[in-house]
Amino acid sequence: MPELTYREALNQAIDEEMARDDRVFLIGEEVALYNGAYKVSRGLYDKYGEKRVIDTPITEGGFTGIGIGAAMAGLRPIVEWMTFNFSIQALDQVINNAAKMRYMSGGQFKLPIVFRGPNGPAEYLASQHSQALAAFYAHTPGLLVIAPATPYDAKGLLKSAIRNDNPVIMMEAELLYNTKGDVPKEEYLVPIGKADIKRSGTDVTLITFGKVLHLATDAAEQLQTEGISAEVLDLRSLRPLDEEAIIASVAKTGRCVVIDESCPVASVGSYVAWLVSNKCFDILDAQVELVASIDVPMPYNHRLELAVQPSAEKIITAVKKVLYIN
Amino acid sequence: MPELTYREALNQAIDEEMARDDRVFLIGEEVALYNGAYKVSRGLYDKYGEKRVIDTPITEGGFTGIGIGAAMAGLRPIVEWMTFNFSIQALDQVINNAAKMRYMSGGQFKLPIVFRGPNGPAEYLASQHSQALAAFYAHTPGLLVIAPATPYDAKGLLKSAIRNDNPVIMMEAELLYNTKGDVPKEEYLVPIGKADIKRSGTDVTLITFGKVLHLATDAAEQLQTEGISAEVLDLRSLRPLDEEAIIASVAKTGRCVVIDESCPVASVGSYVAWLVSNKCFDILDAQVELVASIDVPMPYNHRLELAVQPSAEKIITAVKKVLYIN
Amino acid sequence: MKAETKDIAQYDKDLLSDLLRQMLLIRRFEEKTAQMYGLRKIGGFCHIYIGQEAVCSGAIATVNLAKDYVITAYRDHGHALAVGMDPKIVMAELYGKITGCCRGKGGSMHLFDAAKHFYGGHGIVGSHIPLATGMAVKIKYNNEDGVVLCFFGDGAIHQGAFHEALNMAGLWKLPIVYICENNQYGMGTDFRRASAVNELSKLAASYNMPGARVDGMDVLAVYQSVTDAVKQARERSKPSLLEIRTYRYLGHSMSDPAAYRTKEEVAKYKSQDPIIILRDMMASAGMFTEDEYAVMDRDCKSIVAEALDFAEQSQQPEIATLYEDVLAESEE
Amino acid sequence: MKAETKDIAQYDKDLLSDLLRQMLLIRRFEEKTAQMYGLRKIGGFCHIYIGQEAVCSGAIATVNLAKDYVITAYRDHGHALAVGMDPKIVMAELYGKITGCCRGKGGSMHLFDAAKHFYGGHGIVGSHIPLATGMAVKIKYNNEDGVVLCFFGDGAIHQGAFHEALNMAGLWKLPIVYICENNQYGMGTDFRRASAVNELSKLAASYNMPGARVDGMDVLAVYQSVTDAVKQARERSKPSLLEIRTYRYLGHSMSDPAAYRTKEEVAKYKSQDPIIILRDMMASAGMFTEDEYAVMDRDCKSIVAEALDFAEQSQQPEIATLYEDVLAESEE
Ligand SMILES: Cc1ncc(C[n+]2csc(CCOP(=O)(O)OP(=O)(O)O)c2C)c(N)n1
Ligand SMILES: Cc1ncc(C[n+]2csc(CCOP(=O)(O)OP(=O)(O)O)c2C)c(N)n1
Ligand SMILES: [Mg+2]
Ligand SMILES: [Mg+2]
Repeated sequence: MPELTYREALNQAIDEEMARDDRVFLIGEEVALYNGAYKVSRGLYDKYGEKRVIDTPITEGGFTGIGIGAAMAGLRPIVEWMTFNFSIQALDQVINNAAKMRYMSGGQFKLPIVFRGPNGPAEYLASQHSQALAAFYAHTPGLLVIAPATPYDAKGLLKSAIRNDNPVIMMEAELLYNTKGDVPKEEYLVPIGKADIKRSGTDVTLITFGKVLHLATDAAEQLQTEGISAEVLDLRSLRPLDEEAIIASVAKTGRCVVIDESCPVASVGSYVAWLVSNKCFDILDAQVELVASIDVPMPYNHRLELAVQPSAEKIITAVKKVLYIN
Repeated sequence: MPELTYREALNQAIDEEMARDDRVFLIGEEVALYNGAYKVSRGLYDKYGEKRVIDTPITEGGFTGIGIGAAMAGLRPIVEWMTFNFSIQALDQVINNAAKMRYMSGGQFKLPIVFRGPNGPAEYLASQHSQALAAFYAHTPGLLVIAPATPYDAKGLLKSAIRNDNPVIMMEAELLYNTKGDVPKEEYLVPIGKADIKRSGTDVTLITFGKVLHLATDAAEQLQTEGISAEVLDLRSLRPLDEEAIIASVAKTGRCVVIDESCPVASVGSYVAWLVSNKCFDILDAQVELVASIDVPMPYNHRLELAVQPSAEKIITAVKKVLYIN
Repeated sequence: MKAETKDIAQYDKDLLSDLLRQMLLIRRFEEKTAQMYGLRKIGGFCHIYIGQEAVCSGAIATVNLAKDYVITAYRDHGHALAVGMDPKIVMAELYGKITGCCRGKGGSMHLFDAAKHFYGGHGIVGSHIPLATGMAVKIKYNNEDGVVLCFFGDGAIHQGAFHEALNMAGLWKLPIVYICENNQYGMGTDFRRASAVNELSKLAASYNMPGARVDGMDVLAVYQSVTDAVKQARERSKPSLLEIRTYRYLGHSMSDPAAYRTKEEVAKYKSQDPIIILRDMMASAGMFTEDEYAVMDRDCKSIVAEALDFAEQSQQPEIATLYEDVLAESEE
Repeated sequence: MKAETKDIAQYDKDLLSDLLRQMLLIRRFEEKTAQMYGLRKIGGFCHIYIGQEAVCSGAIATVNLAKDYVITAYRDHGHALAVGMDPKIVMAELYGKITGCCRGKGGSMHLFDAAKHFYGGHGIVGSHIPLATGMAVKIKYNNEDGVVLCFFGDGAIHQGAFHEALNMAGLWKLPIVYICENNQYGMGTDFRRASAVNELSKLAASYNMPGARVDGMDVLAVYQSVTDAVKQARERSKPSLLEIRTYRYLGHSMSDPAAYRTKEEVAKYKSQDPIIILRDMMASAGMFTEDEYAVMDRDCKSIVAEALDFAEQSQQPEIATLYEDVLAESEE
């Protein structure tokens, strides 16, 4: 199987789906001539031209709404947000229009649209540019929300998202774009709504999604050397959540740590932690722990920003806590 | 003690604080000449004039940002959002500017500003006008978030909010404005960050905030007739949360139901439910239940919209579940 | 500029009758809606269109909804009728019944008819303007012959969403007509107290598109100016902005007594009533008799009565329907 | 319009020297910043101001920061120096050190000096424009004599936030000068590809305020036009919009090779370098010698070297500081 970067996997997904369906187009800031702020759309403007790869002014609310209107009328837009930090400006469009249109029209409209871009902290970017905003989207019915952590999942989920007839929010991560992984040559799809066991284990379940998955697998490797067998469950999809897979894993291990790089209050991580606490009450051997970012805006200084976020070390500490190891 | 409506209590709070401090002013749509879309500001324009009670164009992002800039420069604005549904348009201003300004400037600025208005569903308003958006604000460090359920708390908390040097989000409710309660003639403040036991009980703790508090107390009354003693804990403040009061109550009862009218995923209610599950793991006699709105956009039809939201009946069912009563 | 009696002869009599009938139907429908709201048959926010009938009637008569699109804000009953929706399913929606156009999920502010290219019915002021612009993108993307009519109020024109969308429409030369229904108040606020400029059509200049002000009490002036703008959009893919000055006779919504306006002001506009003006012009031109008007009015009233009957008789949605229409089944 | 040599005699020599020194200091500071970024001493997004020095230097020289306010976007190093911040604490902030103006919490995009009325340093395009407008509200509320200078890029001018804010500034007659630093690119996008109109100053007309285009490579033209606009704001509480045409010599941020521009274009602007132009004009007017320039340049370089030293020597913030500065203690 060829190794691709996460960035290349996304690029292939968009390219293949644009080739497959004329109604698919890409719109956002710098996606065309500049090949994308993070080069995800490299080569697509040359291949598909300005009709289907569209640079916009810096007006997130406006071009997001334009995408939604185009989707109502039958096109299949992929809206790129340069980062999710700027998507807050478009949140009214996503929540009040994309998420509610089908419902409030009594099922008259389909909204085949994907909103995507990097979410969460990168490095030295300070508070306005380091936000992990999964909670806002996962909170909102009418949306689908996905957060692939590997090139394989990125390609397969993005292709599913583009073919889906509903608004899909796809959260990538700047620090994932250069990571590599196997991606089959043959076409495949990863279904929305299915979690994936990225590492099997028996003593504790680590539930996570997106970039911090890799911290969880790191932590699991380290724990293995201490004889602790951690299962790593990658949610991949935050809305809908794969409750079955979550419960099945915790049923096996009896212990659970949830890792979410967002701030803790009213987060996806805390919801999942409650869900496990509730559904697995009778079988849990310990409280469910949540490893989140510390509840402060993100500082610029690198040591501080690392200290704010989840780390393998923090995950290991939480695992030991639920295993009652000193 | 005089009985006042929740609306009058808010009006008094604003009036008293405007009289006390010249820097306090009210800004928003229809707050002046029209006396407020829900008449909270009745009489204030006549009393304080157009300098201090300011009607704005319908531009939530713009006037919210103007409030924040004025607060940075030393005034103490009260920004009225006609409803929280429209606050999504101003979310970028609140999250990226109000919440982060002090932190990213290394503590150089104070942000003495209150954002307030009705949150949550009223009646027959359909999906765009019926949103309970506590989660977005409670998720964001740098803010304070309060949600008074009674006229007493409304007045006391709003006065505290206006005097606070940080951005405070205050969620009221259209269906609360006409409710009545005792409000002392003498000046008083209700501190931000303190929960309140609205009803003592021993068998189960009902934790809630805002409008649905009244459903919880109704449910508690009904449960009493069946010999079940429910304690009702009103959070009042969602950020910071009064963890101490939460834990103390559950320590007493050993059982907990959380009621939040928001959608369930990544909500304040689910966070509190996880918090209790985690902190009280050793003393809980049952899983923590969450009574939320059903995870769909809000329908217009009244029967349907009632069916979507929490009810005394749903709370009673949840209580019986955690008490293992059939 | 008011269309004079001498102009009226230029118009086809059927067109004139259709415009008159359209306005009258909306008037009678809205009168009944207001009455039923008073009887608590309808709840929530309910924004009555009486006084503004000439705007949606004159504008929508210029387009072909097989290929064109119409979208508006929450004051949408008139537009729903003008695109040809059955008054029955509109009234049933106001009643929240399962037979309503949105199965009781949308209500007064959210009327939709996808098949008739009526794309709402939107509650967040200004937010639907980018949507409309996206529909124009679709038309251009597919090399279609269509245009979009995007209606909004004087209150919406300062929203960032308006400006962001118009800049892209001007930049990309999209086939769309932006129609500001300036009824002179955004809720209780005189538009002059919300706008740095008094001529809202001036805002077009920032977006390299023509802007014009139109008398919205004169359905023929509306018809004419929208015809011209639609032609520009259809034939040359040129967007434009029309400020149509109009007036709502009632309060902002059913709960607003509209104390912020003088009796004289309301009376002044009622004296320019768009229905009476057209009727009288047609009568003076000998195109229409008192009797014909009486028949037309009786027809409209009976259509509304049937709509009401239908709404009354219809069923409430089953509780289980609340779980439906959240997501579409995807095909593959 | 370019200030001619004959004009220069009208200006005070000290003012001219100050402007020159200011621009030169920024140039040297930015050169060093870029170099340190290359050495990974500075990380993240770092937007260099080289080429645009005349804009912030000429504009900020017109105000009195005891009563006036300055606010800008993320390309803010020049403004920070121009308001008189110590280059040491600016460089220390870029290094993320505890001695930086924001204790290492803000970094390159978020420089602030509350005492000097420099209110940032903001990273969300367009979002600080309402904040600036709120500062003008405060000035008017308190009947103060101040004005606000609000800087932003050509990329920000289409944001809804800009339009919403300017409408209120025009409506309420606020003492503010909106300064669009049109360096002709928003990241990789030529402003003509993002704007329906090519003259951005035209947008002022929608908000009942004057708009003008200014040559931003000529510090005296900037100084003059901002002086006039500030006077309007201060004396008559009239807002205005200036589009100052300028150019950035480097890429958008340190990670952008700027392949979207031709060498010729860059060379053309470098040949109009604002520092060289002013220096040469002063020299031809006999106000300044080569030697004096050499001394000035040496001074600037040594100030920057000291700043660098200071930043290098300063401590990282303690981990515990991450919990600080989230909320203010309230007084009562
Ligand atoms: C973003 C937003 N802010 C506030 C409101 C509340 N609101 C509903 S209608 C209205 C007035 C709108 O006036 P205008 O655009 O002139 O339309 P008209 O009612 O006159 O038809 C307001 C403020 C809203 N629905 N959306
Ligand atoms: C709302 C928002 N969208 C996108 C970005 C990413 N971004 C940062 S700078 C920039 C270009 C801005 O150009 P301009 O306003 O001309 O300023 P300049 O960089 O030329 O000084 C973009 C798109 C952002 N910071 N904020
Ligand atoms: Mg209006
Ligand atoms: Mg620029």
